[in-house]
Amino acid sequence: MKVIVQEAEFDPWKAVSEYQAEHLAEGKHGGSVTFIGTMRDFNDGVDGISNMYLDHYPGMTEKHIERVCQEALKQWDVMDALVVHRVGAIEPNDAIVLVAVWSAHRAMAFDACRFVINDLKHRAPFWKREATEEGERWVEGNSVDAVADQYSNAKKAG
Amino acid sequence: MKVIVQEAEFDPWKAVSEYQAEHLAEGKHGGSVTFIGTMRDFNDGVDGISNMYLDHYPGMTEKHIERVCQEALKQWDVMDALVVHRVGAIEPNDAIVLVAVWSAHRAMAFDACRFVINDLKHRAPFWKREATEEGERWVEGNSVDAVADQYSNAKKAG
Amino acid sequence: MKIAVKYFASMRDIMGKTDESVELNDDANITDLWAKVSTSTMPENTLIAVNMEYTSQAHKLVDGDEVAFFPPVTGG
Amino acid sequence: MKIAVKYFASMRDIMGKTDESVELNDDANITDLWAKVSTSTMPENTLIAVNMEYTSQAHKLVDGDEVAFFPPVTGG
Repeated sequence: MKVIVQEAEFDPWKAVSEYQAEHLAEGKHGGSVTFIGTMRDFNDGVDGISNMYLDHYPGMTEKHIERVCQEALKQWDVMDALVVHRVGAIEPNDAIVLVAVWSAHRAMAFDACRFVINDLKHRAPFWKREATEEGERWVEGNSVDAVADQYSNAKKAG
Repeated sequence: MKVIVQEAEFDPWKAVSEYQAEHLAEGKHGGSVTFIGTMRDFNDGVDGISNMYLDHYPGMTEKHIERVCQEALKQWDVMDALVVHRVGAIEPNDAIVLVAVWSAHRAMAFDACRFVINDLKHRAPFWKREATEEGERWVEGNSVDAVADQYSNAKKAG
Repeated sequence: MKIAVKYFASMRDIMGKTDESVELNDDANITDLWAKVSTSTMPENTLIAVNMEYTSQAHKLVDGDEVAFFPPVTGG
Repeated sequence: MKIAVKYFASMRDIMGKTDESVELNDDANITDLWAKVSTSTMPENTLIAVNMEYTSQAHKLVDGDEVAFFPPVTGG
């Protein structure tokens, strides 16, 4: 299990591919589920977001995400997990977050990956500041995604 | 949207990365969810599976998966989807299937990806033949995953 | 009418062939087709496709249809 | 006792600082700490961590604790 919080840009597919080659035993995991969050150039109806600054609480952020991953490994039949999260200045189309989990069975991989990213969105100490055409603003909670989560609960694909 | 059924080995992360660079508009999707199914060297309690042959119904397989992807694009707020599925001779640790979906919001990406891979497992005309130490055998349905799905329904992470 | 029949996976072992061409009376359905190609009952869980779409045994055939019989799928 | 206090995101703008060191009586809790650092009521939805773990206003502090105040998180 590995949690990386970094300022540097990263290629999420390269990261997950390299981690698997280094850390996963061959032929033992049946499925891996990966979530990649990418910076959009719009948010909450505001277009033309030129860039974003992601603040965090150094130390607590890593500790919190590590605990969540450990919980996921315990709660589901998950073999390994990798989380990479950017902080600092982020440009549109940059990958912000990668959550990858490996399991013998796909349903558990989906559940565990979703559990980690949901917790990360709602509990890990990160804060977004966006630069719009009208100036800078702190983003006020993941409201749009909360609505999407609710929608999802009513419409689960099984 | 693209559906590829092929005999050749493939690198799933390279495939999804290249597809995104070619087909997805920059800064418009907020999340992508990827499922990668990998060949294990055990199945249904049988160890030492040395290789596998994946039979399919040429024509119907592609047609069926394309229809399922189109359904996913319609049912959720999904922008694009990529499916790559191997057929023919497959070795342990090979990627068998890749399902990648892109959406503005993560909950929809999770639901749509899960919908596609579940249908693909239960409805797309593929058949596995495994070579074990006792000889060849046709695999009899995705029973272990059916159990895992059930488990997952009772324990949804939201 | 003429029907193209295909078998996949364990259904190939059961039938001893991969495909055949069958001559049927007009108005025949899948049940009639099966009676023509086999003296055994259709294995439980057999899946049926006509022109690459899933269907049931009651499906009425037309000249030139492609019919496939196969066991439960195991992809992914 | 001595408490290290940190502020993040919009809480920095509200407090006008990023961190400070506060001297408190023994047995003080988070509510007492807030009363010491601000004359306003704590903004609704403020999250509190002691030694990098989430906690509530009733949490009793001990010498050397690190306390952080911040708004709802927006990662991912």
